Amino acid sequence: MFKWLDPYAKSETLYHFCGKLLPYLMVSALALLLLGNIWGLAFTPADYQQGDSYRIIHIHVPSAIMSMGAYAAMASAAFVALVWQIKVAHWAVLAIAPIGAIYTAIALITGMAWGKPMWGAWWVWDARLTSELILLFLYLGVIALNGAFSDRQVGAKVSSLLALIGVINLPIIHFSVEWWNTLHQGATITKFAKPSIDPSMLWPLLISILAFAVLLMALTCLRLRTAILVNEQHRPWVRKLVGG
Amino acid sequence: MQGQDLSCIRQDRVLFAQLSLQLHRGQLLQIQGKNGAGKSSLLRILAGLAQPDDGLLYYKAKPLAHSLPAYCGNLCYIGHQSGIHEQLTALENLGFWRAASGLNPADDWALLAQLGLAGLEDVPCRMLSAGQQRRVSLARLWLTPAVIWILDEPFTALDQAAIGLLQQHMLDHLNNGGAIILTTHQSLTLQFQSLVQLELAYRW
Amino acid sequence: MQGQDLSCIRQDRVLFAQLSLQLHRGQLLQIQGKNGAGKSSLLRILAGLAQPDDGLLYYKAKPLAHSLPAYCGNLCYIGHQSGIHEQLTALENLGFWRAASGLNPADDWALLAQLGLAGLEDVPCRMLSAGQQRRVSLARLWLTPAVIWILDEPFTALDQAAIGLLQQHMLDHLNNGGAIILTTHQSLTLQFQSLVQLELAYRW
Amino acid sequence: MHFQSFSEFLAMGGYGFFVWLSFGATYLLLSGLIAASVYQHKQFKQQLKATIAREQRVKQYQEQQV
Amino acid sequence: MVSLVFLQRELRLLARQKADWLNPILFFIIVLSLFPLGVGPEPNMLRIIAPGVIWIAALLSVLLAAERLFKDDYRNGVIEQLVAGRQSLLPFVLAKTFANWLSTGLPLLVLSPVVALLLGLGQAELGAMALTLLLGTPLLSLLSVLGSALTMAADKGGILLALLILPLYIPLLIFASSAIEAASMGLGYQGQLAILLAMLLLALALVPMAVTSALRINVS
Amino acid sequence: MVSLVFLQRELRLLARQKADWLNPILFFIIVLSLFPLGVGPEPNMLRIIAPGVIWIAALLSVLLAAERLFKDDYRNGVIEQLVAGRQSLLPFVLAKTFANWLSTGLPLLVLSPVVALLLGLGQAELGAMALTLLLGTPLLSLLSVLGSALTMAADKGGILLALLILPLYIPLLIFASSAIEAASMGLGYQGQLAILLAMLLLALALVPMAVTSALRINVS
Ligand code: HEM
Ligand SMILES: Nc1ncnc2c1ncn2[C@@H]1O[C@H](COP(=O)(O)OP(=O)(O)OP(=O)(O)O)[C@@H](O)[C@H]1O
Ligand SMILES: Nc1ncnc2c1ncn2[C@@H]1O[C@H](COP(=O)(O)OP(=O)(O)OP(=O)(O)O)[C@@H](O)[C@H]1O
Ligand SMILES: [Mg+2]
Ligand SMILES: [Mg+2]
Repeated sequence: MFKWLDPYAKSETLYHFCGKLLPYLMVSALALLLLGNIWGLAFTPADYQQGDSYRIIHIHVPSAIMSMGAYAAMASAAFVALVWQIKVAHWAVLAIAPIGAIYTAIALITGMAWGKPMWGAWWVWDARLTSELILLFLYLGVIALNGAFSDRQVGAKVSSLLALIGVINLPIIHFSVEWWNTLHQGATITKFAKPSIDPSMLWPLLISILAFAVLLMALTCLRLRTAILVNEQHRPWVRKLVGG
Repeated sequence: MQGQDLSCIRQDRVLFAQLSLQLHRGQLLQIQGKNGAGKSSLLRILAGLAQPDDGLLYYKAKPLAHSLPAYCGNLCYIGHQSGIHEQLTALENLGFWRAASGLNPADDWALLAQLGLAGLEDVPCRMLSAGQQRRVSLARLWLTPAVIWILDEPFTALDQAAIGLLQQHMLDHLNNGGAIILTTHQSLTLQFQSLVQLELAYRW
Repeated sequence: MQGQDLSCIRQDRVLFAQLSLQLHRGQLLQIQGKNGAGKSSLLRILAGLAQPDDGLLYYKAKPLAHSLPAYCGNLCYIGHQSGIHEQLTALENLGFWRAASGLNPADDWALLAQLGLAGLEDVPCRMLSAGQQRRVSLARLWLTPAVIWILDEPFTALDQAAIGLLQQHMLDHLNNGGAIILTTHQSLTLQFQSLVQLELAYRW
Repeated sequence: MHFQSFSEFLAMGGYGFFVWLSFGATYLLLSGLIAASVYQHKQFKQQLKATIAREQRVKQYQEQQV
Repeated sequence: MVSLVFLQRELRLLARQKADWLNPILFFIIVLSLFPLGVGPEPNMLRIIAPGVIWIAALLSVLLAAERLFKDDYRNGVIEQLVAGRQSLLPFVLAKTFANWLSTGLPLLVLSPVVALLLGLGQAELGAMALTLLLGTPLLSLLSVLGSALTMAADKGGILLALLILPLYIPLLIFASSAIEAASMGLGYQGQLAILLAMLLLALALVPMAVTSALRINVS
Repeated sequence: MVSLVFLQRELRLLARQKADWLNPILFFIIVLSLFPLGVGPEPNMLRIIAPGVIWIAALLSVLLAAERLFKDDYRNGVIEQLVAGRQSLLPFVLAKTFANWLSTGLPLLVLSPVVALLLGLGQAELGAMALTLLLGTPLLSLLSVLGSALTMAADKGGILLALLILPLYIPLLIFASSAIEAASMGLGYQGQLAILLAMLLLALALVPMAVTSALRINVS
């Protein structure tokens, strides 16, 4: 597998590869997002229980799921970085962390905005909500830890280590609904066998989830490019690229 | 041991590039250079504490990555920092180092007396003067069976007597087939036959 | 300034007793002694950082207790520690010292360049090498209008060029009617006319 | 189209505030993130360009001195 | 003026150590969120313990931030230098205190609406909380600067500081939380506020002097 | 064995810095006594919030003590030396962890009857509290050693450490306080204890490795 990955570990190749991918990813992410959201907002029937407030699902669920997906991606990058000592992977960890933090913040905000009409309170101390809040803290911890070192290389390595350690929180978030009895909904769409949701609502939701995933990739590419430039600024190829 | 094409970049400034060096048994390698030339950085790379940005290290003709335990076991690095705990006494610090490098206990009192610390063996190190602290941390050179010594400005804060003592000990070590890499801004006063000097230029 | 019958006791050990010394304008007083002889302790007493266990200090023929503000305002003490904050840049550290001693801002860039720190003015000090940090802390000698300088091993970690520079600056200061007390284990390389040496014996 | 009129669309069956709050916040945060990322990239390139130029000036100056 | 330069230095240090003023906020929120987890999520219970909890969390976050206040400068010999120079110790202390408050007290104040939300507080309690924080956090900063100066040269770290501070802090805790409680019961709380104000003024008058002499003692 | 020598060193340091193991205890007690002051003295209320409060106080006192765990050795270059020598890092870490537990966790355990008294807990709760402390404090020590190692070379101090540890600590808090709560309602709490034990074993297996690599990274 790492025979295959190896050329991309060379930062120059990766820089150009990301550059090529970036426009496609970005455009398709935005297109999917608009499609999914407009469809979900205007062209699906209202939920018989929740009325129109359920339309928040079209950003709440994608951002919640992808906030965890981003963490998984970040942790895998951290694993690769620490085990095989690949510098680019360290930078990828740092590139993903802010994206994940923003996704988590979106999940929290939309969840709160949904919770007010549904449960009557902006915030309750329910297991899933709390663990999602912890996820936000983990992201912020990774970012803060990286910022705490004046030596960039050390900061990157230490925050990768922290990202890896924090993985144990992911199963806690996902299974929190089953382990504790809570207000929050159980798995509706992630039950693969038989989604317990109406297909007319499911499609725009799936598109939105896809949009968040592609956007995650696009932003990672973009931020990784910056990170590569920052860390390799003394290399001749960067100097030539930037031009002086 | 050998280093090839080493280079080190700190704060986006190239300190040295394509630097190659060799060290044999019985050899004393003195690294010279202005303040900030990159001497300490080089020593840290050689001690395995930092990674070179480019280039490879070899130990007994094998890349260091493959012979790391053997290399580290044979190495004694003393840097700008003392490596002694301020709350512990000289004796306790030595005992700790002895244990940490897996040595058997021996007569530390005699060693400390030899280093001019008689009567101060059981005083917490923070109550010692700058030069006395330095002596305690250098005492490790008398303990260690390591072949390669890497010393970063060992003469700092020492008085003339102590400098002479240390140089004599270094001479003995070289004669016993050891190898030493060191930096210093003071000139060596004893005669070392196999002295090799390496000048690092201060690059901006 | 003058000290009479000073004595200092640390850990129930008499470091020195009945020590008297005098310092006039234009004079360089070098305090010598083995490691642990009590040089640093003496300097701290002279700088007013510690109290002598016995004896009195006089400044301009008045006991120090009466002329403390005048004395402290005229004093520049640089000890074993650097007195610079590791997170701040060289420039910011200088600016801070300037303000702390009530001086007007001036061209620190030129000063730092003169000290061989060109290009490193705005790098946090912890990223500087040992000798470069020392240079930053010694830069205060170029700022201060103080007459009496008390320097504890100022040459530590400096390379030959920097030592020469510092000695030249000390010479200028003496010629301008300043007075210096210093300790060092390295011998002075420049010719100081009014050099007075005081030997502290290592007592046990 | 599920809604009869635009104002009904805005009202979201009485949940307008919450729905638009969440969508608004989402788009705000996302566009902020994208903009910041793009800006950082551009800004770093510019900064590096300036550094390179400065280094060359220093080099030129040093050559003149020699 | 001199004081301004010192303040500038502290602010610069804060800006350098970028997230230094962000971390206390995060810590504050995390500690607050520990309580619902540990105590149980019933809103009623939370509302009752809220005043105490808020003030305990505030104390701890200020305390943690204060620990290193003088440590670095002490180790580097900066304070030794200032003591040797003598004149500029007081502005230095004032600058430290003010910077400490800016980076820990002020954020808590800004944060209070969020806290009210998390613990389910109403309008009145929020107002009382903000007012007590406004008066109490400077006092807290003063106290922690004092503790930090006292323990500067000690070998032991934060815990000793905490021990020194906590007894001094108890009156603050009592009056502040009783003000919030009074507000939640719809009563007036001017009395408590006046006492807080008096304590603050007293501390402002006494603490800086105590701190300078603590520094001086610690150096020699 | 090597490990023993390291442990001996740590213990000697503890003995030297005499009050170092006393301070966390005092801190623990003081924080606990802040609650009746801040929250109000009704016994019922206190008994309800007791489980959470005990565990939060335990966390904070362990956390405060952990901050300086590696700082001194890092600054003196001891850890640099150990990393250069390579072989003896793991025993060093184990000794640190064990000494940390001895000086902070164990005292809390010994103290639990006093706490029960302070907060008006009954026999059953006391038993549950002691058991959870027995299982939980080693875990807490492991976590704080980890945090301390991660932030060793960082410019910022205690608050960053707290920020990193607290998220990892939350599961412990939840299960431990729910065990005490179950005990107070006369229910069994073997389930919670089993989970705590599992977490402890997991941490024992993973944390020392993570700590050694964190130390190694921090030095370079
Ligand atoms: C601040 C409040 C909230 C937070 C932090 C939050 C968090 C989350 C998270 C993390 C997930 C993903 C779980 C997973 O994939 O395993 C999720 C899914 C979901 N949430 Fe929320 N949520 C909140 C409020 C709400 C509210 C109020 C509702 C509706 C009444 C809701 C409905 C859903 C639904 C339907 C899913 C999809 C479940 C699935 O298919 O797995 N959430 N939420
Ligand atoms: N921790 C660090 N992080 C970033 N840059 C550093 C660091 N330490 C040193 N540098 C930079 O690397 C350069 C070389 O430093 P080094 O310590 O190797 O010099 P040196 O030759 O040992 O000098 P000295 O004689 O003063 O000890 C310095 O100019 C400094 O700017
Ligand atoms: N903080 C202290 N507390 C107690 N005793 C001390 C302290 N510092 C030094 N001493 C003792 O005082 C003696 C003199 O120390 P001092 O630092 O004055 O020596 P010095 O002459 O400066 O030596 P060096 O050349 O090594 O710097 C030492 O032998 C030491 O045992
Ligand atoms: Mg050096
Ligand atoms: Mg001395």
